[in-house]
Amino acid sequence: MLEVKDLNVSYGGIKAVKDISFNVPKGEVVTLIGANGAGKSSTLRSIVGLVKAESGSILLKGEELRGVPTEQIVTKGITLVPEGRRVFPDMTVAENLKIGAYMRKDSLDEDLNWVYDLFPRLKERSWQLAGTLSGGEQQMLAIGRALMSRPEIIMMDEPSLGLAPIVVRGVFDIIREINKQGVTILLVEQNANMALKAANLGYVMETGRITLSGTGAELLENEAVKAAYLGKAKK
Amino acid sequence: MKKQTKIIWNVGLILGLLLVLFILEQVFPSGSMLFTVLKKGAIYALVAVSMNLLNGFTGLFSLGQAGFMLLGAYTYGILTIPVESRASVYQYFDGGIVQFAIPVPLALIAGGIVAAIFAYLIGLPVLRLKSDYLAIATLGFAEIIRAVFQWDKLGPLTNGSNLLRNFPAFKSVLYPFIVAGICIAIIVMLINSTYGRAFKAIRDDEIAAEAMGINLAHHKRLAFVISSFFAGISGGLLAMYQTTIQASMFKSAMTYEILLIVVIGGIGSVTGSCISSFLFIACSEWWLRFLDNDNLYIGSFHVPLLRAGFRKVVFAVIIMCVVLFYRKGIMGEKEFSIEGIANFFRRKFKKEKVTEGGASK
Amino acid sequence: MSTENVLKVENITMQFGGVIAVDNMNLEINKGEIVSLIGPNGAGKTTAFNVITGVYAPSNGAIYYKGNKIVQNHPQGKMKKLYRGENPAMYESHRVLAPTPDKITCLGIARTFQNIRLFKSQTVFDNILIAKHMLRTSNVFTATFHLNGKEEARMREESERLLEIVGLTDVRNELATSLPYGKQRRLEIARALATKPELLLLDEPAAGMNPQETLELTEFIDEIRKKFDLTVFMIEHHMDLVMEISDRIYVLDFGKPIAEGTPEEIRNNPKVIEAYLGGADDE
Amino acid sequence: SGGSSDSSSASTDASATDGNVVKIGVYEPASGDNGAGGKQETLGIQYANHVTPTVEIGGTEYTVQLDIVDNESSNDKGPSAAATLVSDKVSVVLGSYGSGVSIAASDVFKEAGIPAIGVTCTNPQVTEGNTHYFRICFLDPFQGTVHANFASEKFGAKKAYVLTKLGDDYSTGLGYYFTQAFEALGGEVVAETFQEGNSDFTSYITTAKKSGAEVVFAPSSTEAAALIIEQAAAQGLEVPILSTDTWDSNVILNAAKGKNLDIYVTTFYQEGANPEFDAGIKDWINSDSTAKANNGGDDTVSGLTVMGYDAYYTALEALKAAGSTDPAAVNEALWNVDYTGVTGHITFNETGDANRDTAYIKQANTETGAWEFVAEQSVSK
Amino acid sequence: MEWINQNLPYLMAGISVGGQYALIAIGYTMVYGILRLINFAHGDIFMVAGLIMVYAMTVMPIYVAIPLMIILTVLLGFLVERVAYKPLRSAPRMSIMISAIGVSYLLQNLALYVTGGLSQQYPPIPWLSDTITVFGATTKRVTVITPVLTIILVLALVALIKYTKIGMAMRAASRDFETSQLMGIKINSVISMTFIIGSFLAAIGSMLFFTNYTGVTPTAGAMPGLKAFVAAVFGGIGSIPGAVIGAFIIGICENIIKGLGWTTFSDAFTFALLIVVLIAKPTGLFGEKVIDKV
Ligand SMILES: Nc1ncnc2c1ncn2[C@@H]1O[C@H](COP(=O)(O)OP(=O)(O)OP(=O)(O)O)[C@@H](O)[C@H]1O
Ligand SMILES: Nc1ncnc2c1ncn2[C@@H]1O[C@H](COP(=O)(O)OP(=O)(O)OP(=O)(O)O)[C@@H](O)[C@H]1O
Ligand SMILES: [Mg+2]
Ligand SMILES: [Mg+2]
Repeated sequence: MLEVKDLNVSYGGIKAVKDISFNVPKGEVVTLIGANGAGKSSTLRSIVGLVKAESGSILLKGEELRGVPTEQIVTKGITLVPEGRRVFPDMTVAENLKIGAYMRKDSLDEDLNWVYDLFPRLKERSWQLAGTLSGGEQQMLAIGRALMSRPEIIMMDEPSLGLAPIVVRGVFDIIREINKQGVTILLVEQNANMALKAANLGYVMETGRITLSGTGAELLENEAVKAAYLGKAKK
Repeated sequence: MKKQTKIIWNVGLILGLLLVLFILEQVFPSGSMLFTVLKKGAIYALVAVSMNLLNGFTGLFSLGQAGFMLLGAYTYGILTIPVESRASVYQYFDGGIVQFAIPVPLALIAGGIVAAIFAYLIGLPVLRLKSDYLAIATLGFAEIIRAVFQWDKLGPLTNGSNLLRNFPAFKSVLYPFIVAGICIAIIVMLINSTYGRAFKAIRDDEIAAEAMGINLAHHKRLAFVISSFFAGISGGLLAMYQTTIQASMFKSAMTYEILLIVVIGGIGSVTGSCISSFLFIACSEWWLRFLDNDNLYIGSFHVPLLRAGFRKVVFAVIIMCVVLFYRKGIMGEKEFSIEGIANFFRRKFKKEKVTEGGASK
Repeated sequence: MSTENVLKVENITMQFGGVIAVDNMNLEINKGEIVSLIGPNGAGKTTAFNVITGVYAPSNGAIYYKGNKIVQNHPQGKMKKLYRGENPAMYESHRVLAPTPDKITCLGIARTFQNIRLFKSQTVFDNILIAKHMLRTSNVFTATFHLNGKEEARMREESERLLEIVGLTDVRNELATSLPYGKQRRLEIARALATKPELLLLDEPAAGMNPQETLELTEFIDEIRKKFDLTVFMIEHHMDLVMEISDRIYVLDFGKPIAEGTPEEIRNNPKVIEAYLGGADDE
Repeated sequence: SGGSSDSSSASTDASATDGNVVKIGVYEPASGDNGAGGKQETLGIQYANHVTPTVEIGGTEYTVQLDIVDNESSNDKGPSAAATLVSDKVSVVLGSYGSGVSIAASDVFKEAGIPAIGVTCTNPQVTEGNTHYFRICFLDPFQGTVHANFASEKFGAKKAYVLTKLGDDYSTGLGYYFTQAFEALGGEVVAETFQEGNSDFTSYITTAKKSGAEVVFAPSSTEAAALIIEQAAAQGLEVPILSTDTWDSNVILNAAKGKNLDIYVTTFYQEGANPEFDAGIKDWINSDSTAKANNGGDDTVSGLTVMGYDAYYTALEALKAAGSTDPAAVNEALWNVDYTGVTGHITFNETGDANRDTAYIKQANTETGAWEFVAEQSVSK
Repeated sequence: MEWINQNLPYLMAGISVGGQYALIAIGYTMVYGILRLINFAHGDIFMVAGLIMVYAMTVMPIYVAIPLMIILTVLLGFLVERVAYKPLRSAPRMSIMISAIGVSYLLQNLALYVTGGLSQQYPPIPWLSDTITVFGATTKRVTVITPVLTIILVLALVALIKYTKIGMAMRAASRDFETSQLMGIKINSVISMTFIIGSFLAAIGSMLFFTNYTGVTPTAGAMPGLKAFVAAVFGGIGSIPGAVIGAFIIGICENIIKGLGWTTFSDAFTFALLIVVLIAKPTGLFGEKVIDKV
């Protein structure tokens, strides 16, 4: 579905992503874990063209995405839930959802209902300004907004960021639910434990490189991963 | 050791420059445009550096420079017009109320001090504002000062909206160079002192600077007052250069001009500001003037399009090009220095021994 | 008001509009201790730091440093109507004390930031040197005309020494932002140390560090604490670091302290497990 | 950009290279608030140069070359423009329209030892206290007094509204002298000022109406004049508007055409006084599109243009008398110039001012869009 | 009654000028809202609109000239953005602002070159230029029309921004470029649209303005531009209602000050008012607080 080959990203002199390759098979949940600053967000952002990849290729269903402007990439069936939610604070929940379907010309009602079904909370709050939502609700809105474009593949950058553990669990439930409905998911998480449990496939990133990969279960058992990301080395 | 050689080099360079000026003055006729440009360039260099101290080194976006120059210019003018000329200058105000004159250097310093006092008072309320809001507030203050100085009721002091004139002017091109040079040197020394470092810290990150124990309000005010002091002095010099002054000269357009010079020279580069002010003045007042002449012939070819005003169009286009193609200005944040040049050539030589010169920006 | 407290936070409430970020917080830190503040994201930890360091004036409450009241406020102005925290009347009759952050730093409380805030355009060395500005005795004239040669030399020498201690001498002329993440963190701590603090506040110092670096950081903090005779107050999510180094831990949730105790007590506190450490999922 | 010190002296005609050349500097505004007036003055100079392109100095035939610079109506740009003339080594300077810029450049010329002949800069300060600035026009104290007398004699006015431009020596000076004279006649003055760049004269006209003034005296540039006229008409101002030599321009005629206003101006010259000259210059203007544009698009001859014309010949007289192109000699010679031009007899008194004591008052005919002669006024000094 | 008759013109002029400032101020505030750029050239675009009208009316009938003027002005606004601002989108803020000052210089000097520095008489526009009498005060019809037209246009604009898709995109883009792009919004089109709307309003504003104050000079845009900008800051730059209210307040105050005879200080007063407002509310009347999250 999505195939990344030898991707490089740098900011000025700083190399954030170095020669990474991975792929995301259709219908799966794939996770990318790694420390702060490892280059996970940079990877996702370069896939949707928010930062320019220096070299390498990004293929979506065989089609090259590198060099295509962001607003066109997102019409091809891939979307990103950005780090830190980034909802439009002075728009209502409903408007935020509508803007998620900005580039679509067909009727929105069906999708709106789909999102409202997934997140009944949003339906209750459809007239509230997004800026006044709680963190967890904002995260739901951000995911819902991304779903409005009817993506085949959705990338989420740290959806659990800034959320209470209970809300985090809720978010992961939703991720599984969306996936069940046929959406492919690429998940970037700090919360490696939960991410790996939810994922079919996992990659570990360290200072710009992918150092490990395997199924979620394999990685969960990997000693290095345990030591570095699961905080279990000492126990 | 190394520091000492650097100082010697710089002092040598400055003395050399003054010597060249001195010789130039002996060689060229005094009416030459060269001197007009050099004089005005030196004055603008000073005010540009003082603005750079604020905008470039302290990160305070202020647009009040013209106002402080006005204060300096008026203070200078009011204090130096010879007593015997006052009756004719203040013709509508019975000779004005100031009936003494003080020596030129004192008056220049007084101009700086008056500007600094005003800056202190203005700074109390407005320095709390951020970025664009600070800019527009300082611009506003400059406009208010201008209006106040045009006020009839202050006429006995300011001559209302009329010209002040007959005060001492430059005799030699060396004068503005020496005064501006000393002032710029002081600013550079300030920038290199611990206070200068604090200013730069504020520019880079106010919150972190404050967490490092740097009192924001105090340091911002300090930068503002010092910058205005030198703007005031340059205002006095401008008065000397122009031989007449009037509040209506010090419009916001003047501030924009200075800002252009600062940005074109490179925000945060003192030498950039100096170089660009000479280039700017030379371009706007001298080199391009031939474009205004509608019968310019090259050989027997009548150059088309030329007529009054074309010079300014070309000038504006040049500015646009510089802004679009040199985003960080001519010098960026770097400084022009002997070392820099030496390094530049050393690198050049190492890399490609054949190509030489011509590439200096 | 015992004098052995280096820091005492009393009934601090911080309310932004309708959001109560810190809710009636009380805590004490004794000399020489390393105390950690943990809690879920958005619990108000950074806000608490900001109140202590003068970035925000609290909506209500008081703070004491070495027995002296340094911060005090009560709901006033618009906040008077809006205030929903506790003890609204408690400090009403008291004097408002709201020093700016630089005053607090001058008292001897230094801090680092959650999102690294180095002086971007300055070299590593200059970043430290800037922090020495606070300790100057020269005024703007003497400094400009370089009449403070001795002091300047001392500032430089001290900065140099500090760089050596934190192991950044080899990169002293690099731009601060060009350093790798871990070293930037270290530099930020060194810069805070340059102000010669007695109390050091660290906001997530290990964020962005891998386990190895975290380990090094643990040692580093311990080392500087001893060398500079510091008291450390730290926000951190890395439990390894927290549990290893802390003498005591406070846990904050929704702005309220929900637990306080030794690492061992905290590790086994069911409330903390539920709100922060994570329950069954984790094991 | 190429060019060096000699690029500005490259501002020459093709003919400049052959034979002897004497340069006359023209220091006039071509832009800014006084651009229109400056251009009309320059026009007269250019026409004179067209009619008489050569002069015999000390027995040699010299080609006269005009070196025209734009002082941008601005006191701070002016000195640089003047410095250009100095570095071009002109023998004498003509100009400028606008007293402020003339005063501002005065020292530049003085230092270079170059004499200047003001054309229509009427403020006393231009020539006061120096020996290098001359002028061929009358002065503001005179002109202001003429208006004060006219207002009180013709309209029996007891109250006048005076509108001047802030920071404009010309305008401020006239306002001052008018007020002095008018108050001496027992009148009362309501004075207001407007700022440079102001385009909204609504409230001024409102105040003028409200004040109950019986005349409005508004010495100002033509730029402001058009706006004042427009607003006065829009608000139905009924009292007459008096103004000065700057308003003697077709800009005013065009603005006033078809409006119900009473406009009087003082000027140096009344069209028709010298039919031969009129015909010549109109011919020239009509044959040269640039000239026509600079004259505001038609061939009405402004007093300013005629003064420019006379100034040129005054300069030639001085050159001839000096017998040399040396500025110092020209300066010396100027004191004794005696020349009868289109606008009358020109000699200079001890301050360098022309001995003139006559002004013409004209009224704008708003139906035909032409000036109509009203009176010839002089005051006893 | 007598008093009202005498002072009504000041108020009317104030409201009318306020309306004209408002139309210009919106251009400033919209561009600022989206690009954080003080578009110094906006006042000059307003001036160029005036000049285009002057020249257009000499060769064509009014019903062609007005649409043509509007189209050319809009085109100019569009081009300025594309040529002078778009290449600098990732450059430091200061350079893009300097670019704006450069454009302003260029437009003024081009106008100077083309007009030869002479003030151009704005052609009378039938009906608008007619003199009418309101409560005994004589004035041009445009004085009365301006505020009405301004309010209609502003309401239309607010509706556009609030209820249309492009309006939604503009609101989104003014908040967050990146996320907007993720939604499939073409940032460049949105920015162009902003300039187009701003220039359109400036074109209308110029027609109203110059019908009243008929001299078009190269610097004719500078002062109204500055005032409108002050109005935008006054109302809280970025806020459209703020800009409109700010513009009316400034227009009215300025004329009242003149009416009181303090003409020397009419401009200074505007700035003094601005500074007082900024000191009380550092981001203007309706501006949002910017919070430095530590
Ligand atoms: N806009 C930028 N400019 C310069 N450097 C950047 C920029 N964005 C990211 N970086 C650098 O690139 C590197 C990788 O950053 P990235 O945000 O991709 O990491 P991450 O793995 O997503 O971390 P986190 O867990 O914090 O989200 C870091 O060193 C970061 O400092
Ligand atoms: N200046 C502010 N204005 C409004 N709300 C604020 C402000 N600063 C913080 N908050 C709010 O206060 C709450 C606490 O934030 P704080 O940054 O203290 O959390 P934290 O405990 O440090 O979380 P983290 O672990 O993510 O750093 C949050 O809801 C935040 O949105
Ligand atoms: Mg990330
Ligand atoms: Mg925090």
